[in-house]
Amino acid sequence: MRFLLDAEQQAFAASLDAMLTAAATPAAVRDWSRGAPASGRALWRRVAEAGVFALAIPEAYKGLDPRPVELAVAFVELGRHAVPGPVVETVAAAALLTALDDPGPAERLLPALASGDATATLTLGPYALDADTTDVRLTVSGPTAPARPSEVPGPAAPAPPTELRLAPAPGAPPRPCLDPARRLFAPAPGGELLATGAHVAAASAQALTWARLATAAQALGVGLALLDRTVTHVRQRTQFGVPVGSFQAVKHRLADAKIALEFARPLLFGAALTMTEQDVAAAKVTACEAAYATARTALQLHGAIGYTAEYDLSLWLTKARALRGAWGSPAQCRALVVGGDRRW
Amino acid sequence: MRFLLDAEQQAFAASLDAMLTAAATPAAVRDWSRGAPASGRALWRRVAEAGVFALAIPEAYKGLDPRPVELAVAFVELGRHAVPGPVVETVAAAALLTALDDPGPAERLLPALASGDATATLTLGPYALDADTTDVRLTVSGPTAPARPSEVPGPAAPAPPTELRLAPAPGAPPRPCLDPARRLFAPAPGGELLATGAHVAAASAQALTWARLATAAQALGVGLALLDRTVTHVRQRTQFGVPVGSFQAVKHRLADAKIALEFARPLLFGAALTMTEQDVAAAKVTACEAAYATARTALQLHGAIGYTAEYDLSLWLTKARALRGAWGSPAQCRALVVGGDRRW
Amino acid sequence: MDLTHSPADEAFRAEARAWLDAHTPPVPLPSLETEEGFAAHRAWEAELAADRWSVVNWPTEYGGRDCGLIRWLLFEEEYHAAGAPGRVGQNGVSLLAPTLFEHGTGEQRARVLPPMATGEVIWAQAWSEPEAGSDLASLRSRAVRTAGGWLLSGQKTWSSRAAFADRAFGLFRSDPDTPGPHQGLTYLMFDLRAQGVTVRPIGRLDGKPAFAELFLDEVFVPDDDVIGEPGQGWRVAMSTAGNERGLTLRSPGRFLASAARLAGLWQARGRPQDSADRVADALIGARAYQLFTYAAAARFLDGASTGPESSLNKVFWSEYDIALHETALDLLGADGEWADTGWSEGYVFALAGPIYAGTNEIQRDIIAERLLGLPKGRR
Amino acid sequence: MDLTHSPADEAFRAEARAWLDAHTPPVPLPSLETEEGFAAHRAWEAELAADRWSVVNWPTEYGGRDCGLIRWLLFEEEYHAAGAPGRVGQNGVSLLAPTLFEHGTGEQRARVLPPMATGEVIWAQAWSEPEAGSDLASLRSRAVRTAGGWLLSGQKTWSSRAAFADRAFGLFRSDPDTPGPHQGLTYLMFDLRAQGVTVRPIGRLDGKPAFAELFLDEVFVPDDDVIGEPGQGWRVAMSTAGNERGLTLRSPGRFLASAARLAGLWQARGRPQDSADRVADALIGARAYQLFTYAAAARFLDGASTGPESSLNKVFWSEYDIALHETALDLLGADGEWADTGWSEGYVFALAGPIYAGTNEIQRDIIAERLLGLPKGRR
Repeated sequence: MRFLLDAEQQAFAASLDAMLTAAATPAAVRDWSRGAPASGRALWRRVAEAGVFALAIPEAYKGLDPRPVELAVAFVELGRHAVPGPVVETVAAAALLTALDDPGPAERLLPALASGDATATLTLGPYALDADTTDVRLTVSGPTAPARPSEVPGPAAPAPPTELRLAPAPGAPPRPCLDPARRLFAPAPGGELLATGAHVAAASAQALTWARLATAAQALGVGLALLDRTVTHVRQRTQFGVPVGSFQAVKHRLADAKIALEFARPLLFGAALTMTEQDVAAAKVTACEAAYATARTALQLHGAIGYTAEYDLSLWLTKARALRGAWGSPAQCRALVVGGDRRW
Repeated sequence: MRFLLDAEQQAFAASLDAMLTAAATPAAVRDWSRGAPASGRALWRRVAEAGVFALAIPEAYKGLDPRPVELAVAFVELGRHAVPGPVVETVAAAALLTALDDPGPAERLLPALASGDATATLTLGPYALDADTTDVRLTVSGPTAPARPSEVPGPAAPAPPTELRLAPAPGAPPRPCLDPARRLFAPAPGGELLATGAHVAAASAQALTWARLATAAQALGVGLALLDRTVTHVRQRTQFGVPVGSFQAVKHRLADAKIALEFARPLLFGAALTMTEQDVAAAKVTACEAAYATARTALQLHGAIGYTAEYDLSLWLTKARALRGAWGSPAQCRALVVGGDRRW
Repeated sequence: MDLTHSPADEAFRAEARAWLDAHTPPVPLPSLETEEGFAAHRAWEAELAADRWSVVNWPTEYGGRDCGLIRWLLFEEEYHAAGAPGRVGQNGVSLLAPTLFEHGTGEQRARVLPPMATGEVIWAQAWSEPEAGSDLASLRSRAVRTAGGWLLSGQKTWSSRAAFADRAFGLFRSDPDTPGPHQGLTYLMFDLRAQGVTVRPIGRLDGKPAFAELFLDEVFVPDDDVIGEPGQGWRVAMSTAGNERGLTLRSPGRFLASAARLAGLWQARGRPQDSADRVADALIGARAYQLFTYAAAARFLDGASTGPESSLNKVFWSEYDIALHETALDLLGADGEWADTGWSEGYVFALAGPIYAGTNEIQRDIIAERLLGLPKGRR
Repeated sequence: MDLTHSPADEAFRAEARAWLDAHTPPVPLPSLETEEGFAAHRAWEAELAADRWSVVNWPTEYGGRDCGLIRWLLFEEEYHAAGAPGRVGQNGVSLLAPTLFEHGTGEQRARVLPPMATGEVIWAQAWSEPEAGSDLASLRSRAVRTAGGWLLSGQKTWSSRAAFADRAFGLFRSDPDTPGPHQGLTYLMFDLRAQGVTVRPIGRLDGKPAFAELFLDEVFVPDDDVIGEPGQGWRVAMSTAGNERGLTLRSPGRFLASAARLAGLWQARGRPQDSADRVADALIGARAYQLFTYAAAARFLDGASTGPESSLNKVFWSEYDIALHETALDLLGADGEWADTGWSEGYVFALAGPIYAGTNEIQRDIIAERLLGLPKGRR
């Protein structure tokens, strides 16, 4: 047992970090938010070329075979740089298509996701992220997880069959969100039927697990960026003649943020190694709570400047809040942990 | 509307405070804890002579008529000085006896409670406090609150009748408690039947409300004492060449304790004025949570000395924990607040 | 000690409720942090003022009802329970007006207050500067003596409402050679459309221009618009901090109404048990804040100044407000992401609470040092 | 990166589990903070030692199995999962022994370690003094040179286990004339039953004598019982703070077992929804601490020192432990009041966590200054 990233994984993180640092992601996020996706798509292609989406896709479909640890490494960097777009959704879509019994949809759609030629969104819940600018819009209707013995009620009505469709473009503009980079649409009904039946529900459960893992990693990256930026700020900003960062109350809030993030990190990589529903849920809730708590601290310690949309900190602040609820609320994730049979 | 204690009420608090300060209550608490109640009973008599228990008892039974605001004033002081014994239970017993349809038990028992000649304990739940040294041991069995429409199930079995008994002395010694001054006994079965029927359930609900009010007041007093003692300590104790109280982290923890206690206080007196189940539950949970949070802060800021039984701080620390659960857990009290129909 | 309102107070409350029932817009106005919403809220102020409901605690000669603190609290309870619009004139009414009542001249009051009461003139505050946030004493913007008045130059920031407001008030350094940083400051009012004023709106987290930067380049202000003595601005500004302003920055009515709405949302979402405790705490906190304020009002009416106790109040409501809105967003689930709901607008607004009007870190220092008597540290 | 244990490690784990299944007392021993319980726990140490399970990570020559850090972690997981007794020898094993391995002489190791491993000699620590709690550098107890050794005088306090232990170790000021407070200190071992030593047991919150005050009056200590060079005690004491001690103060196995028991209690109490989140957080926190420790162990095996990262660890486990036990007491309801249950004993023990081994305030200062690079303030 050696629970540490190896040199290759660390180098992968460093290369993504360097690439994204050079790419001026904040401008791309702002473009994306106002519906001008060109700069974001250019960034997307570079992320894809670095192999990020291929980490969720089997070699048979031009991927690098599913490698959750490396995917988590990559998504920490995507979060750290606030990369916009349906990054989690594309991974979730890939996981879903890979897990179907019928390889047809995967053969047709996955190579373009691996290469970055196409982006994807996936709707298991109430909305479709970035549906207008995305190439592949997948919608699952009906039960999205295989029934568990304990959940089967006695004489209940049979559930409708689970269907996977390639949805049409949305008919209405997105509704504004607290994180302006998240462009949420009501899912458009109908579209081509790609698959149906119990295997779609099972594949959706797989997709959910991958989505949560990627979200946890992204949230950890968001939290780390917020902490870094706040540490830099309080070292520079002076009040009452001294750096704000020399006040003990400031120090202790940042120390608490550091603790929360550093204990979320091993949960993330542990979950990437086991990929059990329970481990992933634990990582998701912990990373997201740590990121959100760090956002609250970052806002407070920046003061008014942090409260402005024009200051780049806002890109991470609003994302931290949104990721907390995306792909499973804290309460849902905690319920999976206490409800599970397995103990660590 | 004038939501402030008047001069007479303030003078009452000050006189109790002066009397209890002079009485060296910590020694009485320690005696009480080891089963030597003489000093505690002497203290009890002085508290009773000041009229404290008479504030829960009608004039017809030699009391001063029920005056919840003054009672709350008094119990803040009892908490501040960690007065031992079944103070809350005696009030609850008085409220119960007063509320029975049959005045017989009240006529028989209340005058001695008002004068301090007798102490009482009341068991509505799993234990009887101070049952060995107490003169009047009341035990209610069966449902302890009148059924509410929403709680009446369809075809359920009829509940057993509610019975009020004068219980015999306990047959076994008390089991040790985290707060050593709380001497808890398993209630002894049997004893003289004092009353039975629906009015006993209704009277028990009244008793519960009075018990919660008194506990809330006592907890507020405990919290105030903990804050005072901790402020004194951190002003005197030096580390790294300066008073511990000059560290910003220390200041902010104490500021938070002050805020919590000062916002619990108006809830207490508001509840004393309305005596609704919901207001009293809100005061109980808030005062107890504030006192317990203050205890945690007090312990941390005292350091190791605060962790010792021989240092008097421990008398309040352990009481803060015990009161939090006594006469209704935080979750039970909060459930009454959200479950109630009335909004403020 | 009692919580019973007099029949006259209850009659006042009933009158307010009836008026609000009849007049409150059935559909929420657009956000007051937009140009359209600002205009709509200004019109609402005029509607309030037409029936003397805009500044009920002011003297009648300036458009109020001289109703006293208790009735003001009752009015606020009714106002928020009715779901009536946010108050676009609040900066003027709660920050500038008390200063004018205490330090202004009769001429200033007669000139400034009536159009403030009607919403004809909306005021922005201009306290902060880029290098003076919590540390207000290090202000640098200057007021230089000129014939008949002063020339203001420098930069102000986080000026709330300034994107669309008419006039502003703030402190300026009129004497750079004084020994202490709190001396040599003058309290002035100025026109946001005057020559030399540039207003740059700043979007808050949701992009709405809730405040602005002000660039001032030799802006002329006549002597009539100095409040109090020149050079005494700090004292003038601080003297009203201990009055009822500490009570009236956030009225309990606002939180009582929000908590009741939260409980309604919780019911509507099927009373989820994992949120029950937080909803209970929101209900309890609103009640605690109401009763705390009643007690503070009683002390104030007895002649006590609020002083450092207002720091308890500030930390409480600002943290309470965030917790309440976080609970609401959690209850909303995926719908909590939308930016165009009352709950999300309230959430964004609440986030500013622990930062402005003296950060909560400063407030806790004040509580520790001035209420608990702990030694001043270097912080 | 992997979480798979080697077959050899799994075999070690299985051997430990089998031994523990066969030997763990079926009924909990009396509290080790009582005279009776202390003796019972000492006997348990002998039973462990008889099969070389008392100090598995020590070299075999001193009674260990030289098993390495990973197997030590596995042993701890099995140990706590089995519900085996608390470790009465922990002060010696985790604080003194690492110092002897790094700074002791061969003679000292051969003399001190084997009876430590068997529980024949139980060690107390003697760091704190009445005026030196968090501020250890202000120690005043003296070591004065005498023929063949030193005479110790002064007062130590919060000496855990000292009420019933045999020997103690600590720092003494051997040269009062040094310029800095960290200089002139000497690290010494002494006998708690030696002439001149008075032990006054101190009851912790539940009254049990978990520590003691030590009054030392010219207590003779031979030169053989100085660890490292005289005057270099601070360096000696600190040098082992960055070694695996930061990892081994609280093993993850302890919290994994406690969290599993808490989940069992929650189930037994009918899975109350209002506690579900806190139980989940206890389970998650134990897993996080386990994985954090695995990663730290891997870094340590790569040659990294733990250094200030151990402050993250300290704050985490100490706050975690309290939250876990508070949740348990809340689940127990009225039964949470009893002082004689494992949960309440664990609660009282946990309350000391944020205070001892460097208060959490100090740890947060270290995190901020040494891990985040914030400027040193006056605190």
